[in-house]
Amino acid sequence: MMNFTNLLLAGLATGAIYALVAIGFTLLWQTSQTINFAQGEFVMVPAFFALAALNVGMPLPLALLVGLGLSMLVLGVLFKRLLVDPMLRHGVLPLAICTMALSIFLKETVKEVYSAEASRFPSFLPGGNLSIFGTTISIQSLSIFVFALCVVVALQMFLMRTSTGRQMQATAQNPYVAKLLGVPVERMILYTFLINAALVAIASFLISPVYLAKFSAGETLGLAAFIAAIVGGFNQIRGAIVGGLLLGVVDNLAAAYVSTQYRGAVPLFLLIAVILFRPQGLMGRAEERTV
Amino acid sequence: MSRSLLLKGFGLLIVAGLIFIPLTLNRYGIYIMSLWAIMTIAAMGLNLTLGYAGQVSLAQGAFVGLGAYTVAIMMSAGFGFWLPLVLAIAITFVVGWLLGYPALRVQHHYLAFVTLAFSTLVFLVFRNEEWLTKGIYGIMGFKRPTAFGVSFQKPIEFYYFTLAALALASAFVAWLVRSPWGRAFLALRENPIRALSLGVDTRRYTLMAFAIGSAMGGFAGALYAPLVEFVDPTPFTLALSLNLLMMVIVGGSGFFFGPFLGAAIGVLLPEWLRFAHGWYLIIYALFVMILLIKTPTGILGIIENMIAARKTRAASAARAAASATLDKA
Amino acid sequence: MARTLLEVQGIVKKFGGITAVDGVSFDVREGEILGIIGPNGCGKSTLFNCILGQLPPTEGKVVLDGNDVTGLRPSELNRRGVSRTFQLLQVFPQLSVRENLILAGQEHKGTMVSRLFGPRDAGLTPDAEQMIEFFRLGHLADEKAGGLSYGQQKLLDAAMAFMAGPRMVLLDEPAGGVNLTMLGHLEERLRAMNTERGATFVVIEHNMDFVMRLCTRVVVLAEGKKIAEGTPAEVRANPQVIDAYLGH
Amino acid sequence: MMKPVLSVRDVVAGYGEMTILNGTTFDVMPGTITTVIGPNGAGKSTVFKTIFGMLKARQGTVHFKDADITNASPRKLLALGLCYVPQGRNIFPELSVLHNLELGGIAAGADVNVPHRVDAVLERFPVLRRKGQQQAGTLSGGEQKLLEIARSLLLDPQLMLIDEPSIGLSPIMVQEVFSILKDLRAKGVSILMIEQNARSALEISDDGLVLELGRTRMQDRAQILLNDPRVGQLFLGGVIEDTAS
Repeated sequence: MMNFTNLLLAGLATGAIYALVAIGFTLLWQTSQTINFAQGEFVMVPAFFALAALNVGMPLPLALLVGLGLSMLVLGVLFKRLLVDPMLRHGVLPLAICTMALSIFLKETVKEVYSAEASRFPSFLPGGNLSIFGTTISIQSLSIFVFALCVVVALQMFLMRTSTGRQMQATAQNPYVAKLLGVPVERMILYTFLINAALVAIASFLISPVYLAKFSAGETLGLAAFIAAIVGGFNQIRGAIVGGLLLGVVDNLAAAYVSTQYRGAVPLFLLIAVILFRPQGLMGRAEERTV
Repeated sequence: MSRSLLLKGFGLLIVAGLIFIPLTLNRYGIYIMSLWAIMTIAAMGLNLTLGYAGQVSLAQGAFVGLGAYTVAIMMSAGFGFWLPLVLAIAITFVVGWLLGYPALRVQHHYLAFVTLAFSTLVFLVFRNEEWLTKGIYGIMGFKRPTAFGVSFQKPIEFYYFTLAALALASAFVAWLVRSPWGRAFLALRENPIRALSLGVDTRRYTLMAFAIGSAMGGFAGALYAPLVEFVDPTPFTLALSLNLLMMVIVGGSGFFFGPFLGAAIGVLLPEWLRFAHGWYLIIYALFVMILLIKTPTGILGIIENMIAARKTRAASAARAAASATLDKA
Repeated sequence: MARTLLEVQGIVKKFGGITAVDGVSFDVREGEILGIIGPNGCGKSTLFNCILGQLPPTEGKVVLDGNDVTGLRPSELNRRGVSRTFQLLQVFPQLSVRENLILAGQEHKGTMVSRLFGPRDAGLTPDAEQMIEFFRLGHLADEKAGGLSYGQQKLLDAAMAFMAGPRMVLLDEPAGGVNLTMLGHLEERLRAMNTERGATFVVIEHNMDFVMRLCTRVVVLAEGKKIAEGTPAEVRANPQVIDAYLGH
Repeated sequence: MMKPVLSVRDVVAGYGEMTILNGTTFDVMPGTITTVIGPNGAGKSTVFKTIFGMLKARQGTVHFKDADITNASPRKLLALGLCYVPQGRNIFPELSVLHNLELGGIAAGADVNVPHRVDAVLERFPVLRRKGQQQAGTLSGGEQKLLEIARSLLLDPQLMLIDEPSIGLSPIMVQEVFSILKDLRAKGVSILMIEQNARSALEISDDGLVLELGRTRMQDRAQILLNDPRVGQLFLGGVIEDTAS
């Protein structure tokens, strides 16, 4: 039972990180039809920005801020300007392929420039264990979960409660009408790229202390983000949250109760089942059919 | 007239190059050329599914793996080469057919993700079903085939064998895309609703597009196993599927010669960049990105666009002239 | 009186809460040109889509030659001899005019396997040439359809619908966007199709002059319901019809 | 003679290779409802898109009051006092009714108190106030149209372009929409409307405009057009021969 509680908690912690990544993934899809195959690498890279800052002697909080800033510049602005903008009008597929090439580029660049070895990454959250009612609980898992949840809530608040947030939603839901109303659609799209970059940076700083920072760390994360986004419903932020948490829990439980060899298959079956039987996702609304 | 003659000459030159240049290469160079031929076959299959019939698949690498494992397992069991080859094609044909069913329900990115999941699942089976695949240790100890009394043991011999296979596969695809099926595939890609209204049974053609494309992947895999003489799961991760997709798009999806070019970029270019050591993949990825930004419809696509633009300009000039006379009348 | 070819019986189509087609019935008789007219958004195209299996009707039946064909897939219906064109142009721009026509006929020849191993043109080049000549597209036979003018593409679109020798053809706004010269040509060719080859048509059209000249009988829809049926002259004089067009 | 609030002169516009407007010219007088009628493909919606800067005018000019607004951005036009309610459903289904309304005030200058304006608009549309917190996607079709109209009023426009407001609405809702338009006119807002439902639209209009093949074929008092047999004929097909220049 104790084991189960911790498994669940660890699952929720990973799931919350998946959710962050998946939300970014959906945002990009909604506002600019970008299927970002490099999303996993986007999570891997910010940790190395921060490590580089640490290596020149900055304190951790500052290094994390630098990492965040660099991510928003490189994975946000530059990604949009250099890759997405020129490719967008040519359809979804060439852009998707381009992000695949980008994922190779990021992975190999980190490997060559930094190291092929896994690096330890300091956590900015408390660690250790806590004993409540005779159950030992991992504080690390708990704090990751809570922190990630706070980020998600803050994002939701931003999107729902601020005028800019609502303009972004309007842009995602109907860019044509948004433009008619005078919403600066282009700037809103840039904001979504910045938010995505911030989300992956936060995810990076949360997950790297657990699994170490390594050039290849993005491979599984990217896949997890796709699956979370699709399982939850490709067009919905809420869906990405539910999908991420569900996937994290399923993933962790599968690791414990399914043979280790096939634990990776469980999320894939989940994905296939959802696509075939509920393609709009668990939280999604069916798209109206037009002929 | 002279232009088609020029094209023929150019084609002959390339074929001659493919035949004679490897004679000057070392063992590794010949291996790379053989790999190119094999990857071209696999990419041609994907080009059929994606480029001609418009069905996105991220699973072509898995079919190459299925083909390779079928041949490796059976050859290790002493079955020679030909029966395993036929079986590899048959198995990938059937599995490809089955993978086509999701395409009847979902399209575009959803279909991409289903095939992506399938690809990863197949990889897990390769890695985990040790009783059959020997898991991460891989299968070895099978020999390159002998055909018609000729042995294909030496690298250069096996290269010619793969080249012949490529010629066969090319002839098959050329014939197929010019057949009524090719027309139906194109109709399926361009406008499935209109195709249906013209009596095209889009379901069957979708399934066939997957089955045939996958079988070509299986064929490529069946050649890959004896080329490397060792089969383990590592080459058949999702990365291979993505690479094959990249080859098709970069070369020019829906163009007959697209896969040849795409595979040349995907297989040969990284090798030429070996001098850059660890940086070669970085340069390669950059190259692909820049290429796609410059030519989003692939290399052959851009050539066709140039020709089409010239024609449009001519047509528009003609129309302007015609409308001027209309106004006078 | 001519035999009834197609019976449309009480078709209803609802989208969510909206009833797009509300119990429409009519017959199509062999050899006639039936026009379907009505103001924008009156459900004409939805009705077509229901008849042709593109959309499942909520209620009602479609009977072809005495057989219930409601909800058959469009490809199956097409192979039983019901052909159509769409409101928006639907030719295959990358194929040549001839190839478009061959495509339109090939699925009616033999089986899938026999087509694969048969001749590349499925033996349809003579038919295609004949159709090209009939629609006077001769000089364009080898041009890519995408390079044709809009009116020429409309002609090709119509020619494709006739390629397989259908028993009846449903034309959805054949005249839409076609200039007057080309329109006269199209009308004349369609009429010839009808008189020379006995083809049966159903035509949805906004251009009322075109309908009135071409059609032998007209069905008028408004707000998803049939409000009138008769000869063009009868319909034209019907105050309800004039009212429907100008609103109330 | 009063000066027109909107004047469109010789506008040529289209999509890609296709030219839809071939020199469209007309005026809208202040404080009137002007209805644009014409057969399918006449270019009615295209005119609106071109006026509102969603489509580039290749030639010609558009003036609003004294300003040249040819190819101005929607943001600028909104600030000047123009608004546009396009055809179909144009709300943001996942946002609440109130938030949808607020988005109508995006182009507002610093001097406009948006919450105050929202309140004022809600005063006119009690239905929307009642359902303010609901997701806009849950409203009925008619309520969604009302929401769109309400949203377009947020910046106190002087000229409203409204495209086919009656499409897909029940007759009673159409009456309601039309009475809102009449009400707006009484408050001095000029309205330029496209309507298939030509008779009812002309009945509430001051002026009418007949477009055909991207050109203005007739422009006259609505009453005159209503009684003109050629208008009836136009809707039953064909070209108006005697007005063709």
